[in-house]
Parts: sequence; C-alpha cells; structure tokens
Amino acid sequence: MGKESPKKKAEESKPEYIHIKFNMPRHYDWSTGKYLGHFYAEAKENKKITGNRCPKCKDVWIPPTIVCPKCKVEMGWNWVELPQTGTVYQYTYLVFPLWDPHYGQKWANPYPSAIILLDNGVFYRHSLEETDTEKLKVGARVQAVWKENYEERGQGPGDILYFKEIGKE
Amino acid sequence: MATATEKLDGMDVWLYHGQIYIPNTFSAGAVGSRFLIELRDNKRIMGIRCPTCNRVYVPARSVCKDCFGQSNEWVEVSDKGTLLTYTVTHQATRVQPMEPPLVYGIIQLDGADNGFVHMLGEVDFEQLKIGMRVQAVFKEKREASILDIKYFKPLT
Amino acid sequence: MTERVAIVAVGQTKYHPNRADVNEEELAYEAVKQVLEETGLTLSDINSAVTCSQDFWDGRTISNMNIQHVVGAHLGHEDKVAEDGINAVYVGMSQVLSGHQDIVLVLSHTKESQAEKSLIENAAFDAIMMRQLGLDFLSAAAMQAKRYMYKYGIKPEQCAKVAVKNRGNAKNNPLAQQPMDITVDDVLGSKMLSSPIRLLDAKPISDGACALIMTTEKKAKKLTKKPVWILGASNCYETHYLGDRDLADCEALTKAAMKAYSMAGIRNPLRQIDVAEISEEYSYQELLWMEGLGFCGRGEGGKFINSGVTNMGGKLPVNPSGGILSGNPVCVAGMARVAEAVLQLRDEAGDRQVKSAQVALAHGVTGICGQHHCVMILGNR
Amino acid sequence: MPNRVAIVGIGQTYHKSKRSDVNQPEMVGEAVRAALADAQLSIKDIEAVFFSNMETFEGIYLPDHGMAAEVGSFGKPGLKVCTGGTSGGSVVCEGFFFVASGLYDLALVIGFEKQDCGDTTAAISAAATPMWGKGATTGAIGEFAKQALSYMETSGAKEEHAAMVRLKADRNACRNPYAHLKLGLKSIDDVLKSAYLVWPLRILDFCPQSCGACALIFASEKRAKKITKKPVWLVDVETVHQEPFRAGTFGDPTGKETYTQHVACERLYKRNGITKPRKDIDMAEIYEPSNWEEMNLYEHFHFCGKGEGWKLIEKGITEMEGEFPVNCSGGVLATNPIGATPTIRVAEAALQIRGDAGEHQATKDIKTAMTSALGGPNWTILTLLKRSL
Repeated sequence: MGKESPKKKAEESKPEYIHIKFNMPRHYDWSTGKYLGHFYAEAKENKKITGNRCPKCKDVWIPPTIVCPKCKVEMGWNWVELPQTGTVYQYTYLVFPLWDPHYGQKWANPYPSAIILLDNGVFYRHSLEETDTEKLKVGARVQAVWKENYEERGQGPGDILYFKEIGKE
Repeated sequence: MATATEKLDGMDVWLYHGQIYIPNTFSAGAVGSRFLIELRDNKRIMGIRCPTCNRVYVPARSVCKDCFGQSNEWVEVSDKGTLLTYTVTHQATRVQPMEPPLVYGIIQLDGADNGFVHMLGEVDFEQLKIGMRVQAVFKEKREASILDIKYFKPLT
Repeated sequence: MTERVAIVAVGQTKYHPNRADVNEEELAYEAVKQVLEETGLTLSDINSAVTCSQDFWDGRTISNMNIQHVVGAHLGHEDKVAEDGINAVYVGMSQVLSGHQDIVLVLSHTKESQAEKSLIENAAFDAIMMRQLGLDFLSAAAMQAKRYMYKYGIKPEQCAKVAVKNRGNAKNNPLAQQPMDITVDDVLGSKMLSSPIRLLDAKPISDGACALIMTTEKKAKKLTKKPVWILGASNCYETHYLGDRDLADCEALTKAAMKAYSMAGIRNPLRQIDVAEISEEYSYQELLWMEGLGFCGRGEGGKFINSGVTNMGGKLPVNPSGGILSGNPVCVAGMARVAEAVLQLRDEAGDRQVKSAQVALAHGVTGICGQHHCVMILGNR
Repeated sequence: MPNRVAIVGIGQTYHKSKRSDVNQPEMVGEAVRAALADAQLSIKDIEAVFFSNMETFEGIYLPDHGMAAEVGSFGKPGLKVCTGGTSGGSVVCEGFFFVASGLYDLALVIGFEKQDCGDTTAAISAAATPMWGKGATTGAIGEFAKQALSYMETSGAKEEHAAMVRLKADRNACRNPYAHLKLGLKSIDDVLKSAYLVWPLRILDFCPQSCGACALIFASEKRAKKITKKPVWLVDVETVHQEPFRAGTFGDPTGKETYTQHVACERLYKRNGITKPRKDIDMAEIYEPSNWEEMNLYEHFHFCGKGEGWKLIEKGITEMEGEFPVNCSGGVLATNPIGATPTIRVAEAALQIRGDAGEHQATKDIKTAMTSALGGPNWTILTLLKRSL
C-alpha cells in the first residue's frame, strides 16, 4: 500500500466484503449530583427554574455548577429563581430525523429548539410549542408550560413541556 | 427504552436511568472477509504466513506483529489443535453468545504458530485441561462470522 | 533529563462502591479541592490540565466537558488522556519538561457504578475476531491466570495470598473501599467468577477520583517543603490478539520498566526501590507484574509472595495502600498508585507508611490482560 | 531550553465515506506506512506512538490497543487522547511535548476515524447530557445552523458567499488526490440547489463524514537534520478550551463572550512575534465544519476585520492562487475523518511548506503556516509551522 494508497486498488474488483453488526444499547445510571439535583427538586416541587449565582462575577449559571467556569471559584449554595417568561433569541428545527442515542431511535423533535432570553437576562435552552415553521420568529414573547401532573415531574428540564407564545391559546 | 428518573432517599439527587444506543457495523476488510467467507463456504480455517519470520498466524491477518511485514500467502490450518489455556466463566453478561457457565479457550491449531481464541463445548468441566486435543464444530447455518464455528469439542 | 519534574500535591477521594450522590464534576472537585488547598494555588494558577476518563464509562461523548471547569480549563489548556490515569501524569511530565507549561493539574475520575462493565470491556476486543465471543476483561484475565499458573506451577493459594495481603493492608488506608480481615481459605472459598478467578481475587466496582499538581524544580520549592521527583517513566503497548501473546509473560511491562529504570539509574530494582504500588486488577497479576518489573525471576512470582518480601515490614512492601483489589476505579487506579507513592515518599502515609522510603515505583495498566503498561519511578531526594 | 521539533514524515490514507476493504487497524496502518515511506524510515526507528480517535463514533473502546500490530506500536511507548473534535490537534500537542521534552527523539502521531462503523451525528448528540434537556439536541449540525444564522445577521454575508466557500473547497479538493468529496461544482447555483439540512444550513454547507487516517513523524532537531533535507518545524502550539457560550455553541450572538479562537491566536501571535497575521503567516489550514464557519474563522484569527470574512472569499484572497491561501487541501468541507481532521490540517500545511503538495500547491511560496482545530463547545487548538527556524 504505502505510496499507492490514493489508488483505490482494492475496491476496484468488488469482492464480497463482510460486515459485523452490533446492536446493543449501553445502560447508564447517571446522577444529577447535588447542584443539578436542586434544580430537579425545585422543578418538581415548585415548578421553578433555578440557577446558582457566582459570588464573584454575580453571573447566574444554568445548569447550575459547582465552580464558576469564568472566575474559577467555588459557587457555593447561592440559588436564584429565574423568571419563566422570556424572548426567543434564536431557534432552529430539524428537517430530517436524526438518530437519537438516548432514545435509541430516529426521530425529529417536532418542537423547534430555541435559545430563550429569560426576562432577567439569563439564557435558557428549551423547545418551543410552535411547530409551524412559518410562524416562528426571533423576538417572540414566550412562557414556560409545565407538566401539571406532579407524578410526571422529576425530569428536570423535562418538567417543562415547552415554551409557548404569551397570549396565544 | 423508556427512561426513568429516580430520587435518592433523603437527598435532592436524582438518578437518571438512561442509555447510549448507537448501532455499529464493522467492516472485516479484505483479509478478514476472506477468512470469514472460508469459514462460511468451506468450513476451512485459514491463516497467513509471514514471509519474513515464516510463522503462520490464524485468523488470517494482513500484518505480522513482529515483522510489520504484509503478507498474502494463505495457508489452511487444521480444525484440530491443542488447548493452550481456558476458563469456565460463571458470570452472566449481556454480551455472551450462550448462557454461562461458558468455556473460553485459546487453541493452537495444527499448522499454526499462534493461538486461536474461541469457546469450548460438549465438554465435562472436570475433563478440561491444558494440552488436551480439541476439534472445531461448525454450525449448520453459517453467516460469515467467527461464530460460524460453534465451539471446539474434545477429541476422543 | 536535565530539568526535574516535581509532584507537589496529591489528593484522592475515598473510594466507594457507588457514589450515586454526586455527578462527575462534584466527584472530581473533591480531589481537585484537596490539591488546591494543599498548595495554596487557585484554579486560575493552573497553566495546563491533563484529565483522564473514558467516554465509554462516562456515557458521554467528549466527556471532559463534564469536568473542564473544575480543573480551571476555561480559556486554558486541557487534554484528556484515554488510557489509565498514570499516563496522564506522564503527559503532564512531558509538558513540564518541554518548558511549555509550568503548573500542571492532573485529574482522573470514573464512576464505574453508573455503567455496565462487561459491555464496555467487550467493546475493546477486536470487533471481527473476538468481540462476538462475548469476552470481557474478566474472562480474558482468567485465561491469562490459567496459562500463567500452568506454565510456572503457581498455586491458587499463592494468588490468594495477594488478596489477603492487600485487603489486609487496606485496613491501614482510610481511603480504601474494601479493607478486609480474610484468610487464604476465605479467598479460595469465595464464589468462582471465571476459573481460576474468584470473587476475592478480583477488584470490586468502585467510584473515585484522584488529582495531583506537578511543576518545575524552581516552582516546586515555592509550593511545598516536600516535593517528590519523577526520576523515570515510560509506558509500552502489548499486541492485541490474545492468541498472539504468551499470556504467561508480560514483555510490554518489562520494556516499560527497563526504560524507566534506566532513566532513574536503577540497576537492581529490588535493592534500590523501597516501596511499590502496582496495578493488580486480579490477584495473579501482582505475581506476574512482579516478574515483569524484575523484582523476581520469571516464574518466581509465587515463591516471591511466599517469602514475605512484599508484606509490610518486608524488604519491598507492595501495595501498602491495599492496591486495586481494595477498590479503585478504572482510569483512576494507576494514578492512585502515583498518589500513594507520593504519600510514602513524603512520609505522610499514616498507618500504611513504609519506614524511610526514598524511592518508590508506581505502575498502571490499561486494557485486556495488561495490554498497556506504564511504570514511573519517584524519589524524594 | 526545550528541544525543537520537526515534522519529518507525512502520510495519509485516501478518504471515503465507506472503507469495506479494510478494518479499522488496517486503515490506520496505511497512513503509518505512507508516513514511514515519506521519511524513509522503518517502524523500528520509531520510539513512541501517539493516537487520536473519538471512540464513541466507532463504538470501539481502547481502539489504539486493537491496532498495535497493524500500526507497529507493539512493544513501543505511547498513548491515546480523546478531546472531541480537537483530538487530532491534542495528539499533535502530545507529540510536540514529548519530543520537545527530550523524552523521545522520534515519535509517530496518528489521527484516525472510521466513521462507517457508527453514526457520528448520533454520537455527537450523546455529547449532550440527557439529564439536561433530552431531545433538544440536533447534533453539531444544529449548532452550526445557529452559528450560520447569526453570522448572516451580524456580518451581512449572503448565502452566495457561503456557496463561494464551498466552490473554493471543491476546486481545491479536486486537485488533492487524498480528498474525499470532489463534486466538480461549477457555479454558485450548483451549491444553492442543495437541500436544507437544518435551516439555514444546506447539505453542501456542511462537512462530510469520512473514513481515513493521517500519520505524522516528529523528530528532535538533531535527528530531523539527519532524516530529511526538508524538515518542517513545528514551532508552537496553543490549546484553548472554554465553557459553552450561554446563547450558542459555536457562535455567540450576544457579542459579549470571549472566543477561544481569539484567545488562542492572540497568545500564539504574541509568543511568535506575529503582528500582521495575513502578512507574517503565508497560509492557513483551518478546521471549518461549515461554509459559514470558514468566513467566521477568518475574522476570529484576525485575517481580516470583524464582519469582513465574506469579503476575503468574494475577492478571492483565500484561493490557492490568492494572496493568503486557506485550505488548499479542500479542507474539512471536503474531508472529515474527525479524529484525524486536525492532524490532516498540520500534514497539509507541512506539505505546502515543503512545496510537496503537487496539484494543490499554493501559487505563492509558503514559508510559514498556521493550522487550527475546532471541537467540543468551540474549543481551539492552533499550531504554527515554519520552513526555517
């Protein structure tokens, strides 16, 4: 091979090539840990979105974190409740379904993924209720819609179904 | 798979029971394919001789580990050989092709200079011993995989 | 080596069978915090971070995103090494010696409890020729143990003695996961996992993290009164297909050791090394690795353990910490050996201290039946 | 004084979306043999081997262990790194550090990815933790779509400019025997005809998934001069990671955040006395996953002012014949075996400096080149290469 590698020699004659398949999901028990766990608890118990605040730069981090990445100091246990209304800052949507390794199937989330600027100036990523791509717009005013059934909550960010446009029924 | 979260007792920490599922398809390559096709079509176990060190390696592969040389001299080795080592595995895992207890072995096939990694079957565990003679048992329905050999059984 | 590399602080979490209470960043920070406190450094002082974990175990692609902020890597240098953590220390050493980095934070962390061991290990076997057989590291190691014991007449009792010694040593190590008062008979009577390996011959599932800080000779003296120097290090790959290897041997380990010894000026390891921390995922491995490291002759691992040389109080105490058999997770295991060696050389090992240790050996292993070895020689002078 | 490090051997495989004729180790072996042939060395001369690969893309754990025979690392020191898209750059850094430190005089540095084994887009989706927003992810493609949108809005670039980037990449790739996608595109319309992948990103706006490997041989100064008359000096490297942006992954629409590209190139330029990058450096091989990102990176690396990236492409400045050629190889838009992609950037820049790039050799004489790697949530690794010290 060596120097000849660009000449696709081996493949010109088209012999039979064997492929071996492996189809087995790997299971994991991921832990939220204490910080993200607090977010989960507030979402489930109180339908609240929470982040933690850096004692130095005063920035709010969401998902919450143990060390402020920017100031490189410990965050401590400083929790902030975030507003549930905001403005669509950016959005995108999937045209083709993609394989989702966590679901183990090909699907396209019908809800467009968006970056929402919450009313206190913190960015939060979630999905939008509006599925008509013609009606999507940057700047739309949106609010969080929660799963109402207490038993179904406990999924962290998944406790919010999506953000829907304010005033729209 | 349905995913679920579970709150740990006495603390605000959740466990997320999830998965990573990405199907994989591995190509055997030209050399590996020919080896597997020989198993499937002719029930033959093929090795390759290194032109530099003259050793025969099985399964056939494209590179000699010692000489870094590439070879294309195919050699059929015997389906009989001598057991170099083995283990009886009692631990069940999701990746095993058969229920445990399950016997793995490395077999030096007659005509080869290295060991061949596979399973043993039709064997009384008490009877197992290094140095015993074994022979490959092929599956009826073969599909060009290392599992076309069902296992090696003791030669009596 | 003209310049010398110093380790100025080490930190380890307590090793635990299931740290469901923390995620990776929280676990990692437990170790990182210790080395920051010890040196008085902050994360902003770190020039370079070398981390070690595996996407497969973390269950996340580019899993260093989990922990980059707890090693201070925001707008800084970070590398993730995908071998055992002792190799991350080796990378850190190269960075310091190269003159391009001067304060390097090394971190390894894994939560074995969150993943499925056999499935991950199976994915390391050649996909075409071995993976479908359903092998994992345990079944492969069992074949190695069988071959080793057959070739050199090693007895199960001799392997069991390793398990007894190391789990006994672990009683002196407050960080150890599985300290135990057991006898050879307890080991030989424990559940058979994959013959000849029994439950007490194998390492338990473990969660934990280990961190250390390394730096140049000049900076070391400002950061600690007790720097520990890396005198020599190397690593080496074995070949992959199990049938191509003489499993009763460990050539790659010998090669790695010889290079490390020659750097450190070691001609007679048994005489010149005071304490060894080595990676024995299964009890037979301590005997085999002893041979590979040249502490005894080929096939003499059994006699060596019988002689008591490797016990606490012996000529060469091996794994005063309790070793991996007492519980260390993959990736962390070899780096924890370095951390333990550093504690010994600083005379800070508490009840597991080997008297007046001056030169220590740390060894780490990655992969199937010792497919990749790393050896590091450390000294306090 | 650290040792100086030179690249003395360069090898790569051809790149393709599927390689059924080889298994993963054999494919990597091809690149190793090519590099050894290039340096006229034998595998016995190599002292250590360093690997880069994203194992979750192929679903092979410890893949470097599986190829010890095929790449000749059996019996040698070495290790593997895994840092996402930047892996192939991290491994160049490791090789650099190990040789600069004096620990090894001759090291083999390998990047590889055989993407026909798995589903890379799916594996990239697994970079998101499911505990934090399941199913909200759209892989790297979705992130680059957002980036494209914000670049369009802030710079005034049009879809036509993105199409010009693809045309340049394709023209160059067609002259590179190793490149993967060679489409023979004729016009901007040919590009604008392609379907949307994730709005506003078209199929032809994005890089392909390739199988391939790239191997480099690094030598200390003493050894390098004995091996080759044309050593290429690896002068400096810089790695910068960061926490994800609050409002994007590869682009920050808020304009308030710090880009790793800025931090990395400013550090690299300062250390190496570079004040006017487009003059002091002769060409660049950059990691541009999308047409849009290439224009963006021109600005990030200060090859032009802010909002002017699209003007460079419009004026033909970054063409192979231009004043400041970028990606004469066809770049990542044409060839993308992820674990090897940044390694290929270094290989291609070194070929340009040696004057050995053949059909895709830049018109101007290349004495100094810069390469970039991109990965993770917008991480950057830069290398600086020179013909003479």
